[in-house]
Amino acid sequence: MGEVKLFFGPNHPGMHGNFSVHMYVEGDIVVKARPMPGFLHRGFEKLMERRLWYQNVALIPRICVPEPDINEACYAMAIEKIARVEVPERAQWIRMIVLELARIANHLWSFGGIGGPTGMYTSMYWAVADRDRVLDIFEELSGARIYHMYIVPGGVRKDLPPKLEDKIYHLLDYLEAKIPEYETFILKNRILHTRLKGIAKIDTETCLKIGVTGIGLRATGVPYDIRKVDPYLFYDKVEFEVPTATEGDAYARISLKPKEIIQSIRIIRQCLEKMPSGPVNVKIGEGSGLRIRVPRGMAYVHVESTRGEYGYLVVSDGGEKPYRVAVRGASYPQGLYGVEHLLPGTRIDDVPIWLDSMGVCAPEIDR
Amino acid sequence: MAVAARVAGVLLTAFFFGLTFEGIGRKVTARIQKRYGPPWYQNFIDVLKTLTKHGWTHGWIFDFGVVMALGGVIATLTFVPLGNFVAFPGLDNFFVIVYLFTVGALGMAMGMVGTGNPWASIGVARALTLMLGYEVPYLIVITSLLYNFKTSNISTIVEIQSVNGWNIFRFPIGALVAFICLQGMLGKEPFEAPIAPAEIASGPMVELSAKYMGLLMLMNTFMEFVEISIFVDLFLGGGNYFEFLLKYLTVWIFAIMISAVLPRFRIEQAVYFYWTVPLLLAFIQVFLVVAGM
Amino acid sequence: MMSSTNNIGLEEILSSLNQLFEGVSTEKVDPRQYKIITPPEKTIPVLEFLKEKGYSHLSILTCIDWIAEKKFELVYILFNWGTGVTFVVSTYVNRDNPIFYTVKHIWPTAEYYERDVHEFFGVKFEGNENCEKPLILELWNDLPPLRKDFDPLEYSKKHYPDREYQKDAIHEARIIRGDVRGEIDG
Amino acid sequence: MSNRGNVKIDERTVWEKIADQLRSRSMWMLHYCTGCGAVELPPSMTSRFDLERFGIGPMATPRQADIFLITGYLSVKTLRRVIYTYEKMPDPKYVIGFGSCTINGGIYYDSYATINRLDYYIPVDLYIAGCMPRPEAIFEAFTKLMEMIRKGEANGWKRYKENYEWYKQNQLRSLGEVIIHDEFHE
Repeated sequence: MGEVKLFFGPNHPGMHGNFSVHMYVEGDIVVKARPMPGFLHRGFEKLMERRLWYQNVALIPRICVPEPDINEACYAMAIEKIARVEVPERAQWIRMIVLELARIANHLWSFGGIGGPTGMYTSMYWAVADRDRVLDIFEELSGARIYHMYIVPGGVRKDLPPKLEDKIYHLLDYLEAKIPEYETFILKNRILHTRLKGIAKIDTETCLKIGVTGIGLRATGVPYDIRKVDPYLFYDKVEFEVPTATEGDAYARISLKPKEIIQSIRIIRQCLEKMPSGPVNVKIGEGSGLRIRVPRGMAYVHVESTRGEYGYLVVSDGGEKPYRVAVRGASYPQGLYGVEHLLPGTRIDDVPIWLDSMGVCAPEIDR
Repeated sequence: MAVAARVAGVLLTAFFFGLTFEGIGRKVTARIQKRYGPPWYQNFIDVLKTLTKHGWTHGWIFDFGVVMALGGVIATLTFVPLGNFVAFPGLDNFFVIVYLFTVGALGMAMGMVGTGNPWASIGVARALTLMLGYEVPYLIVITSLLYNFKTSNISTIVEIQSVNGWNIFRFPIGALVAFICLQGMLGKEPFEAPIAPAEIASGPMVELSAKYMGLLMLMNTFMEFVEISIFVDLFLGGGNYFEFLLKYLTVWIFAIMISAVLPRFRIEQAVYFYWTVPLLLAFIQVFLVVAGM
Repeated sequence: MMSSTNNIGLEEILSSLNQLFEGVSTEKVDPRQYKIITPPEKTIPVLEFLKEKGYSHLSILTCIDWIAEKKFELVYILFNWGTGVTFVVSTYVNRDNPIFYTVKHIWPTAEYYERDVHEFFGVKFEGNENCEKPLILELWNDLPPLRKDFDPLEYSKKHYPDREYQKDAIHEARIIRGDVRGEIDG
Repeated sequence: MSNRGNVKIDERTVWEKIADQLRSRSMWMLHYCTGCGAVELPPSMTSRFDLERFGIGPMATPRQADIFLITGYLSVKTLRRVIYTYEKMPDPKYVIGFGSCTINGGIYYDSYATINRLDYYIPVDLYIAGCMPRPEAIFEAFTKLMEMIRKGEANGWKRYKENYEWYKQNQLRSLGEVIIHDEFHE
């Protein structure tokens, strides 16, 4: 039996987003794989150089579609770092709430989404519907379901609407009751164990060597979380744990997601309690209105996204527009290098599970 | 004349109730997934719509394969007794049905491989592998049943059950094995590997367009009808026409409900599963039958 | 976090950088972020040195086009999982003939970052044989797009025709905002 | 090409009218996420909004699909695949342009990698405005498309046949080459 060429994507139900993997298959085993990014390339880094500092806030959430808020946070924090501006305390707490809600939404999506590649569609239907409850909070907060553009340089766009806190508490209670249900339904399924355990295994050394971060790294037993190692916002003022697993396989990665949701719920509760009242934004740079100037400088800011380290390098030449913005997509290492070198040896059946559990997110690779 | 009417009756039943029950099945899945679901007649629209579209052929092997698949399954269907409603009385022999049934399956395999799409070939290979998996325990159980009644005529077994009670109570182990095999025949989770959309882009169907898709959907409906009918006849006592349909619906919804909450096995896991637990149970059933218990 | 012997203090690293490598300058961005500017020939030894000292995570490798100075600035961002300190290592290469050396042997993922940089800036990396293969763009036949002298709007107008509107909505919006004087019809 | 006699594009026989009724009630959409608008499709398909009520469901391959959703911006690299996929779909086929980016480029009007106007390359039956369209807007669009199919107004696939050369010429103008060349296609 010779090698067969197979396309996995871009038009393939097992593929999340518009991404393609070219596989050479022998029997059922992938012997060679080539990533094929670029289908979602829009040239963000170029477009951002052409827009004002504040105009970019509308542009950047679109870099990472499932979890847009991290873009806004990175961008805003990088500008604040260059301009050396202290953001009001309340704004920082609100940012943390938004980021953690986004984490919950994305984890729910991908945790339930494991039903897609494994054929347990019901879990996907339930989880995505529950994710909508988080989006409802976002809608009330910012007016949009997906792209919120809520975190802006200098703080957040406006204060929390009245009574939103109660709704967030209500949502957290609901989710806290719901997560064990999902865990029973998904993680305790014996057939799912046979599908996920031992699949897409990766060890700590490889992770560190090629730069896999986030859940992929934590599932190999190292508690590396940027929120702990290099705390941004007020992550050093709240208590939370970094859940880890030791197996480093698809099951370990999936099983960390509900645990992280529980931790996020804990963080949001603390934020809501500790949040002082006060202003939520502050003026940045010189200039009037939205047409500001940011002093010359360069800063790199990274946050912990659901897939790992997500970073922005912002360079300013003192003008009205950014001089250069570079984005570090969290799934860059596993999506390109990982697909080429770690995917071979996997069976065709497990390729969608590999891609799904590694968290390969096409838009942030392509930018 | 009466034979023709009866054949038409069987085919129309399979067409109408097969598609209706599939629609109801979709509704049940939807309710499990906490949503409303499509109307019960959705599958009729789907099939008829595909017939109105302008599709492509992939060469005469493909055309012939599709026709052979549908024809083979229709031929099989005419021999299947719907409870006490039989198109060809006396000819509804289990072995005839099994034999004819392979014509449809082979036709499908031939047509789909004829498309030349590698995903389709993988799907067909998986379907045939899965068949190897479930046929072994299934045939062992059914053979033990036939041995017990000393007949391979399904109608006779249905009649015996109306006196002696349903086989599901007399041979519970065998019924369990047959039901697990039925889940594989229907291609429902956890034995969905042959068409797994996320893995092999719906496998055998990948190159089917328009009319061919419609014909294959019909063929699939008829195949399901044959498979479940045999189960109902052999284990649930057949009954008259309406009892038969009611039992049919029960089995179908039960299968749907199981499939809605399970993920799928990998193909070799599925075969391994069939050759361990159900096969062992099948042998226990054979032992019990031979020992006369 | 993880206890490691090569996790020496930040001050020590910064001072030994200045001692070991000539021409290296450091700049503090904030307490946990430092920028290190190196001459091109020292960059790879500096990166290797920092990797040994625990700065083993290459966050991103990217490039900045300083068109006025006719230089490309290559930026390597290193992160230490132990201390949480980021080093932004940068070096300048000539813009007319941009060639640099690969760091593929230090960080395997750099292969793809380098392909990225080559595609968008045209910087060649010696030792990376895949460097010139297209990665994200397909059939690209213009200047590397992230260079400052490339105008995306012009390219877009030339290649991708826009919808023609009867009304100049942007002009009207400007009138409404008060940027220009004029009449709005309808 | 245009001298096809007097057959009007929206004339239908009785059979076609019946067929259109069926087509409007069973629309299978292609499972191809071409852009970011696709992120709102799972919410509209799953338990909260439930698209399957209307007989709309995802289909794995273009051979079985009726609707092609262009979910948002299209990079040229994707456009090549989109044209290829569109031509693989059996007639009658419908295209919905999702979001502002397909109408006039939207926020990416000056991007060198994305097209500005979708109906220049393939015929579009319906556009949904917004970035990104909410599930409610998606439902509105599908209801509208159903109505259009019933009335025989969704004729994009006929227009593509009638004006095939015009479309091809436009595709070549922007893409240079529609056929894909890469390592894998050799």
